[in-house]
Amino acid sequence: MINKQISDPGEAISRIKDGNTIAIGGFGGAGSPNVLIDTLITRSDAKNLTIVSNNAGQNEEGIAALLKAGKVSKIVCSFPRMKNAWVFEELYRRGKLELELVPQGNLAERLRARGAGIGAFFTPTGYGTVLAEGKETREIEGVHYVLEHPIKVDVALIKAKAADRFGNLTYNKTARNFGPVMAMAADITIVEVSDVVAAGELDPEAVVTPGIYVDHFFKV
Amino acid sequence: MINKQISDPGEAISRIKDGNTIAIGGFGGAGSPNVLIDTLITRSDAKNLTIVSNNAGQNEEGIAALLKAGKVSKIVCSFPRMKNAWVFEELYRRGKLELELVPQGNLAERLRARGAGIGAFFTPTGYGTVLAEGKETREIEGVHYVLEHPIKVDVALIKAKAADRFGNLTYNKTARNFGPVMAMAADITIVEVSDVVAAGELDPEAVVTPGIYVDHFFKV
Amino acid sequence: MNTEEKMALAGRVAADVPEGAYLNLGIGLPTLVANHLGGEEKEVILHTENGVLGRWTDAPEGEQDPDLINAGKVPIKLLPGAAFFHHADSFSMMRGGHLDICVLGAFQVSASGDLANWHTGDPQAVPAVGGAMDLAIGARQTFVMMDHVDREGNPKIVSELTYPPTGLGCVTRIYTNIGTFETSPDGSKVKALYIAPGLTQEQVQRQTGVEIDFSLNKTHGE
Amino acid sequence: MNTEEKMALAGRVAADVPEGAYLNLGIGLPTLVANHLGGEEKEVILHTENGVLGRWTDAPEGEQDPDLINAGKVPIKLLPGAAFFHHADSFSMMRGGHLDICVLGAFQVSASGDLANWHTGDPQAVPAVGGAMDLAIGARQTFVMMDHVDREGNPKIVSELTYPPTGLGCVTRIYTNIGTFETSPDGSKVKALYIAPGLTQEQVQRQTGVEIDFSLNKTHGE
Repeated sequence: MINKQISDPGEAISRIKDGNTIAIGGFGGAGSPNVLIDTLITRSDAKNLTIVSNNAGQNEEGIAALLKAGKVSKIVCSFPRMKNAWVFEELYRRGKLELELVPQGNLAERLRARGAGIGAFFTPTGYGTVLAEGKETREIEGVHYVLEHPIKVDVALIKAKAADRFGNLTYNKTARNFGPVMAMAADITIVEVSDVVAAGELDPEAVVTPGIYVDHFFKV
Repeated sequence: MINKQISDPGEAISRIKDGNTIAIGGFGGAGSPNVLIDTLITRSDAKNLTIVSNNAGQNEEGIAALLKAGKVSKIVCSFPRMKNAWVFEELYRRGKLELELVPQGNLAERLRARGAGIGAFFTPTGYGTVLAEGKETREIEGVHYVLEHPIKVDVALIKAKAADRFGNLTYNKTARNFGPVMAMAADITIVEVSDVVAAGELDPEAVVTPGIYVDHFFKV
Repeated sequence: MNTEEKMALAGRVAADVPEGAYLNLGIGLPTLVANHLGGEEKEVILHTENGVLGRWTDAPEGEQDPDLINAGKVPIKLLPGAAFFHHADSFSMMRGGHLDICVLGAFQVSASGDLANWHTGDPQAVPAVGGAMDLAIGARQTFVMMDHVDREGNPKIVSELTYPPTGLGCVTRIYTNIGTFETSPDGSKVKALYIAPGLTQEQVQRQTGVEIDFSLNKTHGE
Repeated sequence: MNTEEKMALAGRVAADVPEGAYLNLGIGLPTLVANHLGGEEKEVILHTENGVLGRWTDAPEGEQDPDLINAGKVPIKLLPGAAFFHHADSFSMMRGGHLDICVLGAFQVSASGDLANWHTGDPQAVPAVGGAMDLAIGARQTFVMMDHVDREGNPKIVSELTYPPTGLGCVTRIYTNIGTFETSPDGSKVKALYIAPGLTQEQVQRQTGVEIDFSLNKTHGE
């Protein structure tokens, strides 16, 4: 019988290796998988990680704590500058953390492209800006586009509302944000959920992430 | 007050002009907007249409009836050859109907690209086949891709299950198929629905097509 | 601008948003526009890039849910008829040209509609772009709301940006504390649609980095 | 193949599908594999390109819903735990390499895994491709199920396709009425994994258009 539920996130987190790229869900605090991040900090020896996320954490919580733990060498991010993002700011200013700044829509679309098997795509976002410097451009029917490539993700850490044993997921309101595209993009997707329900309790019309994109989930 | 419900589809259908590209939902019979197709046949003078759809109709129903009515000069389609698709077959063999055959996934992705503002994308599907002849190709990280472009759609005709006055839609099972991407791709989207519900009755978590993609709907 | 001026500015923008419009309000000044939308009389649908389309207000104390926020991370309370979606779907709405209007703040706007609003160019600054570049080029119309001049009194409507651009040729209309202006594709000038009462054309021109065409202005002197 | 041979072939394919696999069964012969999957003992998740992931059976008379069909347009009945999605999402699953296995019929397969299954090349034929090209290149493994030879007795495992290709280098394994074979990236040969009882290597080789490496075959002569 298929059952993707795990009781201990530590074992799943141990699949993260040195140099891996880890996508971490969340927009601000909404959808941030804080238990998974804490497990990565306390129970993994993996170093030299690349993090893909919309923000870079605040205070010393979530991604900020992960940065502070010294496990991260690069962050691919749209909005690292937030109130109380001092951990990021200090590492960045000291040159201890590489930043690849990506417009938010390109970040989402590059993750989706990875999950959808698209080799590259022409996007209008960022054309003519420093964030497109050095990138291939093309004019198509009078519009200027930049060629963007998928983001290869080894492991996604995301937060959802409910899961059944097949790993089908629903989310809670705006905590959905990057979860579905990160689950698509990753080779291994680990999910923290609030509720575990029996097979059939999730309406097939309302499943947001089908279980094919989920490897392990656990109840927090 | 916003209310996208119309009582008579004829007026909405009259927005279709000569030479327009019309995307028509459905996979086989599931999701086929038969009332809208019939309205197009009986109440529109538009000619020289290009139809975008997965199939080309069977017997003399749906798209087959539209083809028979002589309004269509081209069809962009993945699977026109079906049981009792004689209307299509005869027009095609007589050279009266141009066919652009598109792999089903490229058809869906090209519609999505149009809706999502993507200028073009590299897909592995079709590489090395006659359906990619003359198209730009590129090898990216060891995989061969074909460059595919969006399909510009003037009007989408689709079928959904329920709508609220803002045009938020849910679908019924596999009748969902191409509806959401056609709604995204079209300048004008017209929907036939089984149920009209009050604002707030559709769970915001389970809306599949947000109203921004819908112009007019009516209850059949 | 003082609070009263900001509210007047937000009211002018809101008055130009038609019923049924799909509208994204950027963080900062543009969020004030929400207070001036028509409610039941003139329904407008809001979009926020973190995945909601619908109508909402700020969530009152006691009804705040950390999982229900807008792009400025402010808790909101939905009115009936909303929809949630993920980030790729949300930005498809923008980039695909489905939003009627987005309203953004700006450091500078050029007469041809180039926008600078994400980075001052200061190499010491910690950069952050968010959804600004997607919004700028995505909506059918991009409105800018800003002070007419910067803190040093320099014009913010310019012939060429000196700050790094967010998007090129994307701004259609500029709302400032002293007027409303349309950009022009050729970048030769901006067209005044409204001038604040009590100001002369010369006073407005002096604070503006490009030539102003006043021929469309129906408000001044009426 | 007669019905019994078809069922035996479907059973051999099904036996090679592990528990938990995500599986797409093409129309025609491959649909028979569904009857041989393990049920509760060995759960396998089916995918159909028209937007369902889950477990199902053909819908019994009286429980058929025209809005709930598989890619072959056959009404199905779902078991608990399914999900619906639209066509772009469905083909993302394929093209993105998320399906473990797809099983397709074929006119021809080359030793390097090139597949021909959508068009005979007859200029009079009405063409139709459906999802074949997406499936062929999308799944992690593409299995082919077919007669070992065509109606005229010509080999269908060939060194070079003579029919128009569906996809290049995509087939990993070929199941025929007389054996199971692995393709090789360099296209020099196929490797036999199974030979039907009672057949000699020479008999199998004679019906095959490329050299067969029998060194992996554990079944013949046991």
